[in-house]
Amino acid sequence: MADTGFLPKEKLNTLLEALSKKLQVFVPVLEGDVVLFRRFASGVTLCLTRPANLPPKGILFPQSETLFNFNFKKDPEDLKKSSLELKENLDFVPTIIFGGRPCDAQGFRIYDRVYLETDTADPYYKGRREKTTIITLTCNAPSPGCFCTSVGRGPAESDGSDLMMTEMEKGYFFEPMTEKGEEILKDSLFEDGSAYKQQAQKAHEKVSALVKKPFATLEGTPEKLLSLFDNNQFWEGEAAKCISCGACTYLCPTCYCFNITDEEVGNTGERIRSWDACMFFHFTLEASSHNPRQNKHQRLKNRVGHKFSYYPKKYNGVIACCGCGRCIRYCPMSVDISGIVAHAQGA
Amino acid sequence: MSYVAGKELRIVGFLCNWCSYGGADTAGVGRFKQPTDLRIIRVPCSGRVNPLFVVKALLNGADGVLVSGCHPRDCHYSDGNFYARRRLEMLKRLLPFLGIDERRFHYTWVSASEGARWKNVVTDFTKAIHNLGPLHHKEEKTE
Amino acid sequence: MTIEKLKEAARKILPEVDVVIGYRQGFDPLHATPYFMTKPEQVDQLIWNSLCVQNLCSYLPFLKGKVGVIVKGCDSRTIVQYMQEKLIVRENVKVIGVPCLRVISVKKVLAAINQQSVKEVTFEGENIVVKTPEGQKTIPLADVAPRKCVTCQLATPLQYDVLAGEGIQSNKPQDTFEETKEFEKLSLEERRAYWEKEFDRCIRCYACRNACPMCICQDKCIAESRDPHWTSQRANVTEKFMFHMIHGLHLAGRCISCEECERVCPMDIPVAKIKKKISMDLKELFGYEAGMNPDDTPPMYVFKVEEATIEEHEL
Amino acid sequence: MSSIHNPYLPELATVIKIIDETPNIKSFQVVLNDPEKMKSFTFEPGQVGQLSLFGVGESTFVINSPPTRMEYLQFSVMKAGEVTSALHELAEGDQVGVRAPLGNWFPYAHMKGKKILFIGGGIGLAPLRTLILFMLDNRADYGDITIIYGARTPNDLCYKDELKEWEARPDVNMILTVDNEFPGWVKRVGLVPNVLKELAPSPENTVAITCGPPIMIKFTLQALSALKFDDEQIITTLEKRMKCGIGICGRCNIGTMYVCKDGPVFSLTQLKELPAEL
Repeated sequence: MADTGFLPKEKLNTLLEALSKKLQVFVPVLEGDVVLFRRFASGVTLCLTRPANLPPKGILFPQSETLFNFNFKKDPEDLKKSSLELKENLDFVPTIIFGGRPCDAQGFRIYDRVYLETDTADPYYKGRREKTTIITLTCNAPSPGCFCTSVGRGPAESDGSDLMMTEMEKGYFFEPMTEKGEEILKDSLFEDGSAYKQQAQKAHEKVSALVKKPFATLEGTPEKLLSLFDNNQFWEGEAAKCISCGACTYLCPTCYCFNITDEEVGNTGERIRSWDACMFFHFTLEASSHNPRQNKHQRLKNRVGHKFSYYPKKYNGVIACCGCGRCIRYCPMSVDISGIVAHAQGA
Repeated sequence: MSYVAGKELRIVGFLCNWCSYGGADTAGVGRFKQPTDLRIIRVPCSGRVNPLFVVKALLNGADGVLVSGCHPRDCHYSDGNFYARRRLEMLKRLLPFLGIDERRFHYTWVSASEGARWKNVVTDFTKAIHNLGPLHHKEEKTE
Repeated sequence: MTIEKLKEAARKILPEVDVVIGYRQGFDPLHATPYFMTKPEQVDQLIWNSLCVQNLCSYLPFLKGKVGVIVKGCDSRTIVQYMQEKLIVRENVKVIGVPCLRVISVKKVLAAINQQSVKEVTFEGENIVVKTPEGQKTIPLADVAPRKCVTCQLATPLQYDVLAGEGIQSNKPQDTFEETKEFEKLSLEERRAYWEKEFDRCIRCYACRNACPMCICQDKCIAESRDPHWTSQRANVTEKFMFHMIHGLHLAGRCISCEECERVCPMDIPVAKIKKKISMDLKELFGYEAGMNPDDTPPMYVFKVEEATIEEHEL
Repeated sequence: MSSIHNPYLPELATVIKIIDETPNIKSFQVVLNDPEKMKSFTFEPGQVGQLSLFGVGESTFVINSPPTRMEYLQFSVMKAGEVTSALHELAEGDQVGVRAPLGNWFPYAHMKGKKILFIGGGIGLAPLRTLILFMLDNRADYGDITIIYGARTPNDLCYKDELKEWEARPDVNMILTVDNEFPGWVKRVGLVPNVLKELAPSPENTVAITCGPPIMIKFTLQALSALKFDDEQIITTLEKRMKCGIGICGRCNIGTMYVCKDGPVFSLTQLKELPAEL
């Protein structure tokens, strides 16, 4: 078995056709003016020229999913009595996420610590995660707003990817990171890639150097942010232009918060888990109408704090931001989280 | 069974308490033969009908929606139906823009004494909806 | 120069108000961002150019005290509508009007440069010149103007306390709702399919709602409420469709066509198209345009006993 | 059903008894439908559970019956929002779901041999009740037990029968108070923190455990500190909007701590280390 592989550009579609016969393959496609992940099928045109607007997180953590169905059954003997039945569905389909960026894959690593590496692992995420192979494409240019190298990552950072590909002039150089990745490389379509290894490495370094560096280091930042917790003036200033929508969180590859709600029609219904955002007023609103984060600056503070302070404090210094820049790029008001962190460092 | 041949369709009717609901009652008392596809929701006044009621019904399984209130100038609350008329007219124009046939939504005025008129409204609207057929809803998954 | 006049106006107003809202350079040269100035020295960073797209009035209902705000012609309809709905105390708002012939659509510029990162932006006459790692591109401003600028009639704001510059006349044709009428030529099935495809992308981030100057009850929105239970949290087209209907219909007669909803959509859903259609019908039926006159009553709040434009519908 | 443990899947349970505690608080005694699971169910005093009403949703409540009395699990519910209002409509025999136990518990092992001071307000007596009953069932392990409990009016006092029992016990010092004068009320009148100040219990070898409405907790903590209680001697339980109950969904955090999983029980020392976001 080869350590690395090479696939001529014209064979990419053949590979995806072959893979999609065995499992479901998600690829980035252009729709309207946005790139998002859709099921691969014949005739689908890939868009690999820029990172997707919407990261592939929804494939492992759907925007909404049924946790279980419930069913009240009337007792035919005594209609006043009913019994209740719950049904969960934990069968998941083997999946490939193809053509996400390294930052997208790292998003799942942020999830893993919370959803898997705990005594109460999330069976839905776990089920999908285990059956999913992630093939990422390294970046060949930074996108507006991205800053991955400042959060300890990079345009070719392999953490989270099973197989990583780098665009070369005539094809793609593939490097496996895990057994799942090696499995894919076994396909006879792949040529030996060893000749391209150095070239790919050089390309990675070149792009790395181009990525914006809003701050030099994050050492001490988690503590610094905590020390600013009560500084309302700072946070009100940073949040003044924020409109408290959920664009930043829903486009974020690392944001993993959710809501649980019940829906019922007649005697049946389901418990649904859906994306939720700490930027929304109702997120922490209690039944008593008390809200610990009733102002938008408190909510923005939580978002920044979670990524750059609470999570790293809990998980060995790992920053819960992959630097993909989507929250900056697509923010209606151009709120810049990297700028906020930089301001906090200097405050 | 529907009065109109074929499978019964789902039609929702929002009827004002003072006129149209009475009109439907009069039609019933008069033993007029009427199709049974209509499910009536009694509202205090046609002015109570939020256009979103109609949208919600059409998006969630209704094949047609009928709103009926007191004739203009006859509103129990003097002007509820005047407001309704403006709102519902706006809605009637918006629906086809979204790809929903405007004939699936009808608003009209029926007084409490107009049992025969009510019968005609229901019959004609039901026929119209049957001509259009069911408003197809694709099976949707949450994922 | 308009910018010097704006700075002068901001400096002059600052002592009378708690904050002046303007624009400054955003995270890259293509993005301007709202700028909340409380100190005179901050005024130096104020900018004014075609990148200043956001409707800054949207912040006003949520701010206490006295506020100064920089307002373009299109945005000034927001002020009018707020006055009409008593959502602001006009005396507490110092409106710095700025004459404007056109802004740009950042999305359109990005599409024109293949979504590359931007190194530098300059304006040369009626063109925007964008420098990217791949080179330089000169794009006529008219090609990347948002929809609202194409038929803009408000080069000078309707409301202002200070005008930064001379009042100017619009040089654009009247809006004849061409796009709306064109869309209505499609078959019902095509229209339905169009919206289902567009709404399918919706991630329910509510950016459209929160950026909307008229969506003032966004924290209590029925799109998220359980009681009343208008929508579920299911991420299917029906629910998304419903949300956009809620947004559209709640704005009938109130939408001032700033098109912020569409500008901010991270999924590029043409949500303003629905509002545009409603605006067209309001104009046809009631001869009404929202946000033009503070003393108007929105057409949904009034009626005529005999409606000349509404005919009885026959079955 | 799959073999993977699904922490989101509630155990089905039946409401066997409903007690009207106050005009807006009801207690629900619940048993798991699976007798084996009920038999093997264990928890620690202070742990919480998610009570499900299918079709409406879930809400978090402390299991306020003690682990020493396992005939049923009791939850007390104040009518406030969607789920609690629907729970109030339940009848005996109705089906609910239970996800429990969740969260941490009172560090009772460290309280052995000490004097215990309970300070509760309104529905805030619920989490204290678990520990009170647990301690009374292991009475010899603890020193003097003092309970200061208050509510707005006498009608708003929870667990009225038990309050009488505790008042009658020689080994419990029970102080009841209501906020304002009330016809027929002959006991103390005054806000809980003020009563606490008047009584001025000694901090010596004592642990104070408090729960109640946020404003009461705030002033009680101040009063205890003024009485020279160390932060380590003060324990409280917190409440937040919760969904998952297992530290994932992200809404109940105070800084790094998730109230559902790392809490709800915190010492004042721990609380002071957290950002002030209550």
